[in-house]
Amino acid sequence: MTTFDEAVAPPAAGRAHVIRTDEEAVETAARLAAEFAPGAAERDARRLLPRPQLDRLSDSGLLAITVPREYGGADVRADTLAEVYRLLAEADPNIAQIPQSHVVYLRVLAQQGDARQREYFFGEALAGRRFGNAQSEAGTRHVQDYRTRLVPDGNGGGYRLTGEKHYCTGALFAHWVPVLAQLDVPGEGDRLHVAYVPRGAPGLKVVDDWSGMGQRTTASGTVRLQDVWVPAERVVPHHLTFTGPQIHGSYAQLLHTAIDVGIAGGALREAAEFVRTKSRPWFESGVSTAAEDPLLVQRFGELAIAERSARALLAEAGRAVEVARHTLTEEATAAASIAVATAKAVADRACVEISSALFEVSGTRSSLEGLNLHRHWRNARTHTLHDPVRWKVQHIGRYTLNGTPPPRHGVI
Amino acid sequence: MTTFDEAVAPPAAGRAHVIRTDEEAVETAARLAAEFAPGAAERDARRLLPRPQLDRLSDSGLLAITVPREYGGADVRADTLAEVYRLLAEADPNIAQIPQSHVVYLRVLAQQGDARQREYFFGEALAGRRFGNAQSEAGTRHVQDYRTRLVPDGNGGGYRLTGEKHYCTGALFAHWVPVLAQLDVPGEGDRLHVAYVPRGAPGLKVVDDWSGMGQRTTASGTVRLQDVWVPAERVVPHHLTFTGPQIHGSYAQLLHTAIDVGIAGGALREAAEFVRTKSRPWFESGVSTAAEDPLLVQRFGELAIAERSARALLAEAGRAVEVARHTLTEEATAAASIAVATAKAVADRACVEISSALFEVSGTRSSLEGLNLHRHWRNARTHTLHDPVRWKVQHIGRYTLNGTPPPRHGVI
Amino acid sequence: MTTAEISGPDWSTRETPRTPEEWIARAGEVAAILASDAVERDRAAATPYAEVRLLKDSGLVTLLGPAEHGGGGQNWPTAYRVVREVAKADGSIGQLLGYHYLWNWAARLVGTREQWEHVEAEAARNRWFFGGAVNPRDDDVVIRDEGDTLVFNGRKSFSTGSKVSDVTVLEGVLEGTDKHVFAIVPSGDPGLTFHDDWDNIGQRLTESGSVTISDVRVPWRDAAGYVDKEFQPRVYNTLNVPTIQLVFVNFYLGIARGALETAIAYTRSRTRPWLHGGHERAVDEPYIIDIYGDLSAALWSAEALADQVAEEGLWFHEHPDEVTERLRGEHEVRVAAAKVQATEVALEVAGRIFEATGARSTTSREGLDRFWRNVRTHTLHDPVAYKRREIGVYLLQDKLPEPTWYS
Amino acid sequence: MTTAEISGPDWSTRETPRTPEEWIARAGEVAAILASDAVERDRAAATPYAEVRLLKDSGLVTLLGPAEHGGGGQNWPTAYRVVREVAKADGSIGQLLGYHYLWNWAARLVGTREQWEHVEAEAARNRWFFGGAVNPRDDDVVIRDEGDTLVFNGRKSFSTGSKVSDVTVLEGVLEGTDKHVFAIVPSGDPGLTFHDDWDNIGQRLTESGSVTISDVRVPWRDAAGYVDKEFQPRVYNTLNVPTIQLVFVNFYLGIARGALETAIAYTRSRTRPWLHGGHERAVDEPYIIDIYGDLSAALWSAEALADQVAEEGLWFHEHPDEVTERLRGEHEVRVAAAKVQATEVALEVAGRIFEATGARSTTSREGLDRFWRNVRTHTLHDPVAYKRREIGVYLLQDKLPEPTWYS
Repeated sequence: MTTFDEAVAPPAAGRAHVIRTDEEAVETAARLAAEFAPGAAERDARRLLPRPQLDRLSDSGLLAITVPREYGGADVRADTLAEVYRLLAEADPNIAQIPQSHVVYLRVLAQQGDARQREYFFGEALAGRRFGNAQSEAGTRHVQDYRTRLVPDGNGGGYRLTGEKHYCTGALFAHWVPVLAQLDVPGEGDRLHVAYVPRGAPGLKVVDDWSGMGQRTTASGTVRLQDVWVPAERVVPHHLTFTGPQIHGSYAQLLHTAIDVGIAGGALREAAEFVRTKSRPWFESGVSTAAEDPLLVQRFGELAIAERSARALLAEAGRAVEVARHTLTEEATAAASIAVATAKAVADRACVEISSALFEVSGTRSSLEGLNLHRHWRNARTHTLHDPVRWKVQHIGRYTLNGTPPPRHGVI
Repeated sequence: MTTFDEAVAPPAAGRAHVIRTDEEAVETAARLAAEFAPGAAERDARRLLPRPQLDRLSDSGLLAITVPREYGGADVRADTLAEVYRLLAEADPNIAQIPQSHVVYLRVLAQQGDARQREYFFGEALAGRRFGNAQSEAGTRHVQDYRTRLVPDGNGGGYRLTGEKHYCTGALFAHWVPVLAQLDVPGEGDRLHVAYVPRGAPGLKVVDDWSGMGQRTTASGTVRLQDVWVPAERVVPHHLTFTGPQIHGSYAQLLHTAIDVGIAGGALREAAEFVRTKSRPWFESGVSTAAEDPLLVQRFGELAIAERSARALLAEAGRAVEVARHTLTEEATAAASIAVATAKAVADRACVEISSALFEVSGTRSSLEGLNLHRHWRNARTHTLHDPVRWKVQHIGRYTLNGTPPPRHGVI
Repeated sequence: MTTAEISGPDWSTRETPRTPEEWIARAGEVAAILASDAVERDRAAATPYAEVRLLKDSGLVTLLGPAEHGGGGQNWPTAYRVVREVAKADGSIGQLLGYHYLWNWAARLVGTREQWEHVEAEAARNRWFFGGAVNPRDDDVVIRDEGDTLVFNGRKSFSTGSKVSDVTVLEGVLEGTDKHVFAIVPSGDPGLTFHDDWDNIGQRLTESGSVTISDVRVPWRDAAGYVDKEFQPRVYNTLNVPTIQLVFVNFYLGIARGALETAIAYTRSRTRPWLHGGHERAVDEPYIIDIYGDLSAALWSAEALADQVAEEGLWFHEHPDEVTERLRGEHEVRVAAAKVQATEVALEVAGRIFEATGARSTTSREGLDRFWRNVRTHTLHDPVAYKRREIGVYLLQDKLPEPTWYS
Repeated sequence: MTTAEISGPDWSTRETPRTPEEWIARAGEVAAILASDAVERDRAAATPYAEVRLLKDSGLVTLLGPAEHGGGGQNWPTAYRVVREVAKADGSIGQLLGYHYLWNWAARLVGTREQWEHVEAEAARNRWFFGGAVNPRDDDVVIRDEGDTLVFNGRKSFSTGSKVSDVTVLEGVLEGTDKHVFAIVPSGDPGLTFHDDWDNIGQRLTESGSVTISDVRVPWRDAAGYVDKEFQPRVYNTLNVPTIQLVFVNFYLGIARGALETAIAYTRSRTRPWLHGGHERAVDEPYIIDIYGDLSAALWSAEALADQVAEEGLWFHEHPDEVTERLRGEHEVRVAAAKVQATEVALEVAGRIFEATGARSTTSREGLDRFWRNVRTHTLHDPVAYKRREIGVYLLQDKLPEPTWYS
C-alpha cells in the first residue's frame, strides 16, 4: 500500500498539539475565540479567507478532539463538541462552519471505515490535517439526490470519480476532500459512498466561487472532479450508516446548531458593547445613558431570553446525542434527533432576531456600512437556511403528537 | 422547653417514609403524578380540595427531600427538586403549588434557624407534617410591604402576633403556618421575621375564601391572626437572609417555574391525547385522521418547541441554583436568579400559549364545559401572575446589558 | 340578575337611527346596557330572551331591512360594525345578532327575488329575530318530497339562536339526491325540539344546542332559490363564506376590544404597581404602558383590515349579478386574511390583558376570563391555519378558494 | 448599468393622471422601471440623478401641487400610496419621493398663506425636486440677522435628497434665541457643500450625507411663518410628526410589499422543494404556503391601518384652521400605531422571506437582502418602542403626545 503516502502538505506549524480532555477542548476553544473575534468584521468586509486562523485551529489540536481514544484522541462528549463550536462561532461563525464537515467525515470513518482507514485518517487529523466536503449537487431534485459516481477503473484496485459539487464548505482549506458519490454495488444497485480524495489529486479542482451574502469567508464553493483516481482503500460505504439507528444526522446538525447559537451570542454581546459605549439615549427617555433606558433594557432582556433558550437547548441536545452515541437504540437516536431539531429551530430564530434587533437597540449610528454590524444578520440568515426549520418543526410535531421517529438521514 | 409539644396532628397515615436519594425522589414524584393526574379535571370542576393527595405526598416522604442530610433528609439537588415539582404539576398544578411554601419555609429554617429549631422542625417535616404560608397582605403599597407585627408579650419568652394575610397557599392544609411579620429589633427598627405557628393555635383562623379562576383547589385563602401567642423559639430572623448573597428568591422561584413548566407539559400531553383519540380531521385537510394533518402537526411542533425550551431552561436554572447554593458568591447567586428568571419568562409564556392552543389543535369538540379542558389555561393564567414576567425581563436585560445583578429579595 | 330584568331607555320614544354613525351609536347604547351585568349573565348562562328583546326593541335587528318596510336600510359594513360594538360588551349577544343578520340575508343569498323581497319585508315589519339549523357538511336532515310540500326530518348538532328566535332557517337534503334545500320556518313549529345541550366554556348565551326536526312541513314555493323544483344557481350564492366569516371577524374584534377596554379600566383603578419600578401607580409603569400600546396597535390594525375588506365586499352586495368567480375568490382571500388577523389579535388580547391587570384580577368575581373563553370557543369553528393556506395557495399557485357551503 | 441609463416611456406624450387610481398606476409604472435594475443600483450606490429625473418626468413630483399651476391636485392619502408603490421597487427612491413631498409641504405647514401659495405655484410650474437639511433637535446651524437678510452658517448631519434637488429646505436657530427658522434655498447655492458621506447598510441611494452651510443668505420675507420677524403659530404647525411618520410608514410598507412579491416570484420559479414533503414543486409545500399566507395577512393588515389613518389625517389638511391639540394628539396616537405595525411587519417580511426562498436565494447576486437592509436602516430613525409608549400613555393616562419638531 503506497496510496496513503502521496499525502497533502502538513499544516503550516508542523505537528499539532494533542488535546486530552473535554475541559482542555473548551478552554482551547475559548482562547482561540478570543483571538479570532477582533478580526471578524474586517475579514468579512474584505473577504480575507481565514487560512491563518484555520492553521491555528489545526495546531491547537481542536480538529482532533473527536478522534477515538484508542487512536489517541480525546473523544470528547457531544455536548463538549457543541460548546467548542458555539464558542468559535460566537467569535467568527465562518471559522466555525469551515471544519463542520471535518468532524462529520471523521465520524463517517469511525462508523464505516475499516481499521486501516481509521488508523490512517485519524492520524491525519491528529497531525492537524483538515477534511472538507464535497456533497451537494445543483440541478437535482432535492438536496439528497446525488449523481456523482464512482466507477471501477478496471484494475480492481480503485475507482474513477467524476462529478460537480457545490456549497463545498471547507474544501478550499482542506488537506482531504471527502466526496459523496454513488457506487454500483453488485446486487444492490447504487449505494452512497464517501471517497477521501487528497486536495492535490489530479482532476480535482476547487473553485472559490462562493457568493453568499453571509458566511462570506467560508468559501463554500465548487468542487469539480474529472476522472479522479481513487484507490479502494479510500472509499467508505456510507450507505450502511442509515441501515440502523444512527446519530450521523443529529451529530452533524448539532454542530450547525452550535454555529447558530454562537451567532446569536456574538450579536448579543456586540450589541451590548455598542449600547454601553456608543449609543446616545433617546431624547424622550429621560435618562442620561442609553443603557439605562427602561424600554431598551426590556428589549435586551427579551433578546437574552432568546439566546439563553437556544443555549440551554443546545446543551440539552448535546447530552441527548451523547447518550444516543453510546446506546444507539432506536429510542435514543430518535430522541437525539428531535432534541437537536428543537435546539436548531430555537437557535435559528434567535440568531436572526438578535442580529436584526442589534440595530434597534443600538440606534441610528449602528447602520454605518463601515462598522459592518450587519455581518451578524447576513451570517445568521445565510447559515440558518442550510436546512429549513419548517421541516424540523414538522418532525418535532409528529414525534410529539404520534410518537413517530424522524426519518434516518443526514439532516435531522 | 415545652412549647414544641403542643404539636398539630400527625399526617393521616402516621410516620412518613424517608426518601434517601435524588433518584428516589424523582421516581416517587412520577409515581404519585400518575396517580394524581386522572382526578385533576374533576377536582377542579367540583372544587374538591386535594387533602387525600397531600396526605399521600406527606406519607411518600416527598415533603422532606430538602431536609439536610445531617438531619436525616435527602437534601436533593435543586434541579431534582425542580423536576419533582414539574412532574407533580404536570399531573395537577394545584397539588404542586400547595407545598411550594413548605419548601421555602424549610429553607428559611436551614438558613436562619438555630440548631434546636432545625432539629425540631426538620423532624416535623420528616414525619410528613406540612408547612403553609401567610405572607401577602392586601391594601399595602406593593407585594413586599408588610404590616403584620410581632409584639413582645412582656414576659420575655414570646410574642403576640396580629394581622391579616391573603393568598395563603397551603395554610388550609398545613400543620404549621409560617407567618411573615415585622419585629422591632432594638437599634435597628422593624425587621422581617418568620413566626412558625401551629395550625390549631388559638387566635389563628384560616378562611377558605380563595376564588381565583384557576388553581382553584389550592385554597389560597385568608389567614387571620388575632393576638396569637408565639414563643420566641419559633421565631426566625428572616431579614438576615437578604444581607448577603442568597438563593432564597431563586430557590422559591425555581419551584414556581417548575409548576408553570408542568402546566405546559400537562396541557401538551392532554392535547396530543385528544387529537389522537377524539378529533375529527378538517374537511379540507385531505387526510383521514386529524393527527396526520400537516398543519396541525406543524402547530404541535411549535408547541413542543415551547415546552421543551421551558423544560431545558428549568433544568439549567436548577443546576445554577444548585451551584449558587453551595458557593453562595455574589456572582453565582446573581447568575442563579437570572437563570431562574429566564426559565420563568419562557415557561410562563409557554404554558399560557399551549393551554390556549390546546383548543386550536383539538377542534370544536374540545370546548365542552364538561371536559374541563380550560382548567389548564385558567391554572396557567392564574399562576403565572404570581409575580410578573415583565420585571423578570427587565432584570435579565440589565444583567445582560450592564452586568447589573438583580435585587436581593424573595421574588427573583 | 336574571335576564328578564334587562332595562334600558324606552326605545319606542326614540327616533330610528338614520346614518351608519347613528346606528353604531345605538349599538353602543345597547352594549352599555349589556356590559353592566355581562359577568353575571355569562355565569348564569340562561336563555337570552331578554337580550333578544333588547336587540329588537332597540331596532338593531332591522338594521339591514328595507326602509320602506320599517327597516334601517343599512348595508353590510355597518352591520359588521354594529355586531362588533355589541360584542364588546357581550360576545354571545354579538354572535346572536350577527347570525341573525346572516340568516335573514340567507333569503337574498339563495332565494329568488320574489322570495327574498317577501322575507325581508315580513322580517322588517315584524322585527323577526332569526335563528338557524344549518350544516351543509352533513346529511343529517332528510327532506321528503310530498308533491307541493317538503317534509324535514332529522337532527342538527347546532341551532344557534333558534330557540330564542321567531323564525328559523332550516337546511336539509332532498331524499335520494345531493340537493340541499333552505327554507324559513316558524321557530315555534311543534316539529322543532331544542335540546338545551349547549354547555361550552364560552359564548355560553348563544343557545347553540342541538335540535331535532320531526315532520316540519314547508311548501315547495318556500324552498329558497328553487323554481319548479330546480335550484337556480348564481355566483352570488357563493358569497356565504366571505359574508359569514366577516361576521365572525367582527365579533372577535368586538370581544377583543371589550377585553382591552375592561382591562384598561381595571388597571387604571385597581392594579398595584410592582415593587421594582418605584412607580406610585400601575399606569406609570413602562412595561404596563408597553403592553397596552402593543395590544392596541395590533387591534387597531386588525380592525382597519376588517373595515377595508368589508368595504371591498360591499360592491358584491350592490352588484349581485356581476359577481364573478374570480372576483369572489379574490375577495374570499382578503376575508381570510381578516380572519387570520382577527383571530390572532383577539386571542392575544384576551390572553395577555392579565399581564397588565395583575394577579388579583384573576378572581372569579371579575370574570376577566370570559373574553378569552368566548373568543377561544368560537375560533374553533374552522381552523385558522386553513385560512392562511387559502392566502398562500392564491399567491403561489394563483388558485382561488373553492366555494363551499361550509363556512 | 449606471443611473444615467434609466429609460422609460416618453412621458411628455402621456396624459397627466387625474384620479388617485391613475396616479397610483403611474407610480406603478415608475416602480416597474426602477425594479428592473434595483439590485445593481443598490450595489453601485451612485448619486440618483437619473432616478430623480424619472420622478420628475413621470410627473410624480407634482402630485400634490395645485392643479392651476400644473400640479396633480391630489391629497396626502394618494401621495402616501404613491410613495408606497415606488418603494416596492426601490426603498431609497420611495424615501426620496416621500421626503420631497414633505419638504414641499413644509411651506404650507409653517409658512404664511402668501408664502406657501408662492412656493407651491413655483414648485409645480418648475417641477422642483425638494431636499432638506433640517434637524430641529440640534442647534447646529446658526442664523445671523442682518436686517433684511438672514445668513445661515453651520452643519447638518443629514441632508436627504438635497444634493440631487432643485431647492432645499434649510433650518437653523436665530443667533442668541431659541427661534427656529425654516427657509427654502436653491440647492445649488454655493454656500452649500455636500460631503457625500452617507455610507450605510441600507437606503443607500438617498443621498442622506452631511452638508456644510456657509453664509447662505435668505431674505427675511422667505422665513417661513414669520411676519415682522415674529413667528405666527398655529396648531396646524404641529402636524409635522403625524405627516412625516405616515410617509415613513408607507415606504416601509412598500419595501415589505416589494420583498414579498420578489420572494413569491423567486419561490415560484426557483425554489426547490425540501426532501421530506414528497412535493414536486416548492409552491405545493404546506409550510411554504403557510409562510406566505401568514406574512401576507400581516402585511395587508398594516396596509389597511395605514390607509385608514391616512384618511383620518386628511381632515386636518382640509381643515387646517380647525385643528385642535386634542384632535391632533389623538391622530398622532393613531399614526404611532400605524408606525408600530408597519415597522414590525416590514422587518418580519424582509427577514422571513428567506425561509420560503431557500438557501440558494442568499447568493449576493440576488440581492434579496436589500429589503431588510433598507427597512432596518430607516426604522432606526426613531425607536418604535416610544411609539408603543405614546399609545399606552394615551390609553392609560389620557395624556396626548407632546408636539415636537423632531419626528
